[in-house]
Amino acid sequence: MTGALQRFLPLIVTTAVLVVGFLICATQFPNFASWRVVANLLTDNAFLGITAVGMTFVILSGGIDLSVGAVIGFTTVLLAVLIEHGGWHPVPAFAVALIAAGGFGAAMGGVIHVFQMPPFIVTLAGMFIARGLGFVLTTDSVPINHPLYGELNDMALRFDFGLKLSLPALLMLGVVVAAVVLAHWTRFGANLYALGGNRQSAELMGVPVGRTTVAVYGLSGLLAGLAGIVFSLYTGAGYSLAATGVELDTITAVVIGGTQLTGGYGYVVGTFVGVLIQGLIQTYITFDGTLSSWWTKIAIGVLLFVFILLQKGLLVVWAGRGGEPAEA
Amino acid sequence: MTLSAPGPARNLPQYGALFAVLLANWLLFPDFFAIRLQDGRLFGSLIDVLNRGAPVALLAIGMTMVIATRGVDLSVGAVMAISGAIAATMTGAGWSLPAVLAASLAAGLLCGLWNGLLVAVLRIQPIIATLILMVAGRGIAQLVTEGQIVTFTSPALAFIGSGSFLTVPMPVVLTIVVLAVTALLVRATALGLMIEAVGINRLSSAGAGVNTPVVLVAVYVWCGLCAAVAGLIVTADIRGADANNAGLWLELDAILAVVVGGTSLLGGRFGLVLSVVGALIIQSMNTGILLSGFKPEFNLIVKAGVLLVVLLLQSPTLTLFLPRPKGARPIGTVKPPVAPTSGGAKP
Amino acid sequence: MTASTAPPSASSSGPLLAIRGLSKAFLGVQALDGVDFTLRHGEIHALLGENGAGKSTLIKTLTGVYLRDGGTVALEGREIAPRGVEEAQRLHIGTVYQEVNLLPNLSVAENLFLGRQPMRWGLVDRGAMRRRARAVLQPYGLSIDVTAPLGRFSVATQQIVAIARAVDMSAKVLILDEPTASLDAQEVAVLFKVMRTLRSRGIGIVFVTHFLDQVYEVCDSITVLRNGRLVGERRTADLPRLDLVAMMLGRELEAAAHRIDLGPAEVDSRPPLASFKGFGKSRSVEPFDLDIRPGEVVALAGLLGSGRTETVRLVFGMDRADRGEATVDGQAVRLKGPRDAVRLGFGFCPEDRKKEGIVGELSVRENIILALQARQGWLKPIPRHRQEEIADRFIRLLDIRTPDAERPIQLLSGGNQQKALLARWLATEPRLLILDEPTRGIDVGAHAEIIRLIERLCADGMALLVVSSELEEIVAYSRRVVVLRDRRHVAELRGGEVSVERIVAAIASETPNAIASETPVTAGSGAEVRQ
Amino acid sequence: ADKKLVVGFSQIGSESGWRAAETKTAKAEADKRGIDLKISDAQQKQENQIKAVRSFVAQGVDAIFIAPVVATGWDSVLKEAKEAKIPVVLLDRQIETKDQSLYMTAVTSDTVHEGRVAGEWLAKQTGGKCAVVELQGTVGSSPAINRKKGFDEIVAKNPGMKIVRTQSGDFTRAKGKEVMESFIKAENGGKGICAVYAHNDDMAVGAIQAIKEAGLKPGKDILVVSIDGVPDIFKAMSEGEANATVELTPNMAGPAYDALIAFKKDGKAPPKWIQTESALFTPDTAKAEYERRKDAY
Ligand SMILES: Nc1ncnc2c1ncn2[C@@H]1O[C@H](COP(=O)(O)OP(=O)(O)OP(=O)(O)O)[C@@H](O)[C@H]1O
Ligand SMILES: Nc1ncnc2c1ncn2[C@@H]1O[C@H](COP(=O)(O)OP(=O)(O)OP(=O)(O)O)[C@@H](O)[C@H]1O
Ligand SMILES: [Mg+2]
Ligand SMILES: [Mg+2]
Repeated sequence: MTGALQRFLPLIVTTAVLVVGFLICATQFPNFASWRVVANLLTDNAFLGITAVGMTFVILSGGIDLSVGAVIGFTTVLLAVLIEHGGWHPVPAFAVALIAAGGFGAAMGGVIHVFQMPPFIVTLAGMFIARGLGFVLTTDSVPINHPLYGELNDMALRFDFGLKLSLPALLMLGVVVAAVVLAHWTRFGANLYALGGNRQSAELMGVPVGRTTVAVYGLSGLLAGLAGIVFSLYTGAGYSLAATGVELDTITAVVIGGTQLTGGYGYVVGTFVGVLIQGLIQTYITFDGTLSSWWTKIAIGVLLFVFILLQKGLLVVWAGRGGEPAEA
Repeated sequence: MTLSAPGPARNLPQYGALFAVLLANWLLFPDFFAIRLQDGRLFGSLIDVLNRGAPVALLAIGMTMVIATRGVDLSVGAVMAISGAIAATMTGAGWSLPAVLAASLAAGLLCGLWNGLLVAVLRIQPIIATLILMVAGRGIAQLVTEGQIVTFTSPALAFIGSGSFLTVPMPVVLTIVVLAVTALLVRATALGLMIEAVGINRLSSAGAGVNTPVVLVAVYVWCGLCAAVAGLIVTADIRGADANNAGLWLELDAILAVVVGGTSLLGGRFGLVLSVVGALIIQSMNTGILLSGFKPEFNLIVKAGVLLVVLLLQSPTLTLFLPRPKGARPIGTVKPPVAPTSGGAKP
Repeated sequence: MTASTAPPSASSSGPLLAIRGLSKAFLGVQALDGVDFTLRHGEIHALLGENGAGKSTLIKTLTGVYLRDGGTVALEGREIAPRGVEEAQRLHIGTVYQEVNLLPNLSVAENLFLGRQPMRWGLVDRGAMRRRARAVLQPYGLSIDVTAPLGRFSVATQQIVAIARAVDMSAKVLILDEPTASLDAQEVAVLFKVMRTLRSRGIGIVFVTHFLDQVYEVCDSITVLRNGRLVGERRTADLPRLDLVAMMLGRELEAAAHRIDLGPAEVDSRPPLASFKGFGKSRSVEPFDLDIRPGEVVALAGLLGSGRTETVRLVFGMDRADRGEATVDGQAVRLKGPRDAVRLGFGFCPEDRKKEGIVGELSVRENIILALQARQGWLKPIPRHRQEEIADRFIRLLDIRTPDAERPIQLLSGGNQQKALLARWLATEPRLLILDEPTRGIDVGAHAEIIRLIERLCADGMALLVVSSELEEIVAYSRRVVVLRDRRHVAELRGGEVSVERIVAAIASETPNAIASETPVTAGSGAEVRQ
Repeated sequence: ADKKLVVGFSQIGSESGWRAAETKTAKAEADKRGIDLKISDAQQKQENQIKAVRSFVAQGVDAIFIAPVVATGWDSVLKEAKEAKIPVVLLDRQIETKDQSLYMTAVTSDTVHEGRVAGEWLAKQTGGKCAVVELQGTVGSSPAINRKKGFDEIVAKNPGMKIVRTQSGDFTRAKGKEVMESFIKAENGGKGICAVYAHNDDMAVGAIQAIKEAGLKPGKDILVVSIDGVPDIFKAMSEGEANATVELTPNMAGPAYDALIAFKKDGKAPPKWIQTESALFTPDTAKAEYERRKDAY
């Protein structure tokens, strides 16, 4: 086996799992194998994908960001309040939202670095704060009626063979591509992997630990802000309870995508595939349509387990070893 | 292997924070410390803090050891729901209390075993391994209750939630018992040492002959049991099993309690009593918010603010400013102070 | 291997680096106490001292890893106070810290160029990085797949990569903290060649080692520390070896390492304690036969990557053998993991003490009793006073330098950590003790003591299986040497045959330069990969 | 119709007994009418609901029912359904939209009105003089907002009525109990409280326990009024521990099916709003109501 195959094995396995899963669904349901379902997968999971890219960076650097769902919710509220109550044009509102979200993330990164506090806790507090700020702005769900929203929603890239990519889907694809470049062709990307590999060694090798930490949480916040914009486009509203629990969904996507929660190993593209796998699970359950609320939960859990097992199993079979590096 | 890590200075932030929060509650609400006897049971805000803090404290006890092995258990809330659902349903079906308790605890044990096996044998990362049960477990609980709040009338089971023993509310009594048993289990044996060793360096521990899989499975099983007890208390308290809401998001509170108690999420040294103190800090904060009459919109912000202050007090960087012998931070150490030596050296 | 920026002007007459009155205290330990140190242009300067003398602390304080409590540092006459490694690197000070401090998850090339990747159009030029990485490693005779993750390579290879990185970055000062600890003679020779080249270009080199031969081979001057204080600075030529040892230890070292009398030759006729037949693992070590008798020391010799570590890991069950069988006391046994081995009375000090040996935040006491406790099971805790007794006994026996037994082991100096690990296994009174590079980073005094200890234990019937890159050491205490090459046992020398020359001959008999072809086991062909 | 009608139902989740009953009734009513019901459970998340609706569109169902978790944010997905010519019916909650043609009809109660009914009852019962503590639903959820709004309207009309404390009990029993415990302590051992108004029955049941444990008599020392009409509150009322509840019927789907079938048969569009009754129940009928309901749940 060549080095390349070896290195990208987790990625290949994850993708194979997605394809197999899709094929299984397609044989089960008549309307499943359609461009519409594919386009839905991309559009419906766009905000999740964008957030998950940020989460991937954070996790690669050895951290975690539990605040993303709350930041999405806060962003939608901020946009709604600015546009509807404040009469702003959406474009400057977008800018303000991105700056606020990015700044919020960076601030958390700063606290994590300066006070040497565990990211889990700092971002958990960040989650409370972002949700709380959303509540303080308004607890109502506020519809956004600006005409630009309608126009943006109608924007789509149509292909002759029937695929229609909406703006959110395109944004997500763009973010994924940019993220791949950032991860593998910039010093920042290398520093991230270094930090996740071993913080202490990275420091001894001269990696600017503080700057990188602040930047990565800032980036995660920024992407959560972008996801918030996408979410507000997607729903045409701002709501302080929007996107609850998204942090766990994104973490799951990142991990399914083959990134190690301990940091240092993983790929952005894997996360993208992970998001699609999750979307696939949901689509499957909806197409099935017979599951009660509780069986839905059980099915999600079981499918998650099956996917993880499948991944581990394939890694063992193909690589002939226990899927190393196994978690620390 | 210490129950709480060495050095009195280390415990100061926790006890100090608890004291400060209680004091703030008292300032907001002068009757805070008033306690009277009501139907043979202590009654007062302070008792509420203990009583309402019991489930999180119980979760925190189990969670502490899981975290000490460098893991985390997100499924505790769901396990609470399962054990509660089983207890209420079986009681409703006329089973005797011992059978009900045995079945609920067995369910917790099984859940813990499942988590432990995923982590120790299949080597799935703890967050994800337990996330599976976090999602599916609540489904299982709802499956048991069929989505309804299953109520019961058995005074025997209700006693666990709202009865009292020597005027002390049962949840508090149970928490103390579980804490004592757990402390005995890890302190009177070498288990505590093994847990810490595995958490700090699993490879080294295995190399030294420590049975790492068994240690890992054991902590998850114990955590599952603690969650089952917490689930029983919550169910007994409201005389019904609310599978959808019982223990919802309590896993986060439990993790928070452990961290506020000073145990590092990176594994290693742990302090059981301090985790319980952490749970009490969180609960006094919640009770304080309820008593204060703040608008509920502000709950989260107030909570986050207080938490950040409490955690900052423990930050290795801030302890720099406390008068103490000159010390050095081992480079790159991100853990909260594990030993009084890690002072921090950088400006 | 070109220095990245202009070499220092040879004209400057003052010292390159002048450290005056440097102090650093940790809680309970005055690690440095007003130390002076002077490094001149084009000089290789040995920094010597016992374990825990403060060498590593001096280096870390100098490069800004630790904040100093007092003292000044001047580089070419200008005062400097780097606040971090990054800043030190910008001042053209390149450092190899004591433990290999690279990143196992990054590729070799990324490790070499982290923070200074070649750029093109604002992006990292991965192609150029790969090419330059190969060029940088070339002087060391290392032609490995630079795109493979570093963690796949042996500790020795990682060490060379760390050295190459530091050398490539240090236009003015190069600091090497025990770089040769796990290198064999051949790599050491290569390293010295590189160091001499740098010296000729006016670069100053600080070199920490416990191998006195190496000091006399390359160093121009010597500074000795003891207990955080400066003992003195001498020209190498003016300082006889015995005086140097006395300076380091503060006392005379009685009779240096001698040839141990391992008793009569009929050792061989005793029934083996442990015996391995056709033992091996696919893709790791070729099947081998090995008998170990009570009271004997079997050494494994070979170049790095020859499979010594992997052999002993199989014997201890750290890796599971997939072929062959093992018998202990004539009984077939299964080695499914270290626990089985520990139960059989085996002990194992691994090569990578940081990753697989110490449990960093636990105290020295807990680290020492860990294996004993694990063998007893968790239900039978060793009483606290027994633990303290055991710990204190070994702290004294092995002269572990620590303020007390309750100190977290990660705060000990490297050599003292190694001793504590040895203590962990000695406390279990093992029947077979496996040591992978046991004297790595241990000072001369302790070295002699450890060898004496080994001798005594063997006299009591303990068997030893040792991997060491120091052939003199092997020859000193072992009567049977198994030579490995390319993960295969190629020769076994016994009794009178054991000598440095014979070992070298056996190692070199076929492929003289084995490391040149070291490839990660699991990566197979070293194919070029784009990430 | 020869072919079975296929209806996709995007349900919020099963966060309460009432919600589970709604799902159960929807299934039962579908069976009665020979309709193939596909249910997608959104686990309380709007994004999941939107995904489900789009999935239903992709599947080509005959109609889509939505029990919207929030009022806003449905326009674009409903537009998609409209383009695919699939009629949409909203269940139990209204949405905010500019374009009323996006859905066929809404079968809901009026949650603001529910709050009003509860408030009016209390005002009448206490002669417009009462210190009320309020147990709110989940912060930001629309029933919580509306039930507060309706109640507040009545409070504003009665100068003698005052909300002395209000906190969120998250619609759950456990939180309802915890919050009530602290209210009692904060209001002088409960002596300062004349009534508790809970945004749902579950919280009221929790509050009743808290009142009892504080040595007071729920229903007498402190009046209990709440909304939903789940069996347990009728049981409490029959035991004299609760005073009033405003019913929210779990049978939302029944009328929706009927409207849909009528529409499919002869294209007759139903009215835009099919309002369900918000009837007030008091202890006198509690026992009978409990018996009638306990199987529907
Ligand atoms: N981060 C730290 N915190 C506390 N004490 C420390 C720390 N680092 C080193 N020490 C102590 O400082 C003293 C000097 O240690 P140092 O690592 O400099 O020794 P060394 O000369 O490099 O020894 P060796 O040859 O074993 O590597 C030792 O007593 C050690 O225990
Ligand atoms: N766990 C592992 N995973 C992958 N490759 C490994 C592992 N352990 C060792 N190797 C590789 O196996 C080869 C043999 O290494 P080994 O450590 O056994 O050699 P050695 O003779 O002990 O040399 P050294 O002096 O470098 O330790 C090396 O190329 C090393 O990179
Ligand atoms: Mg050192
Ligand atoms: Mg080796």
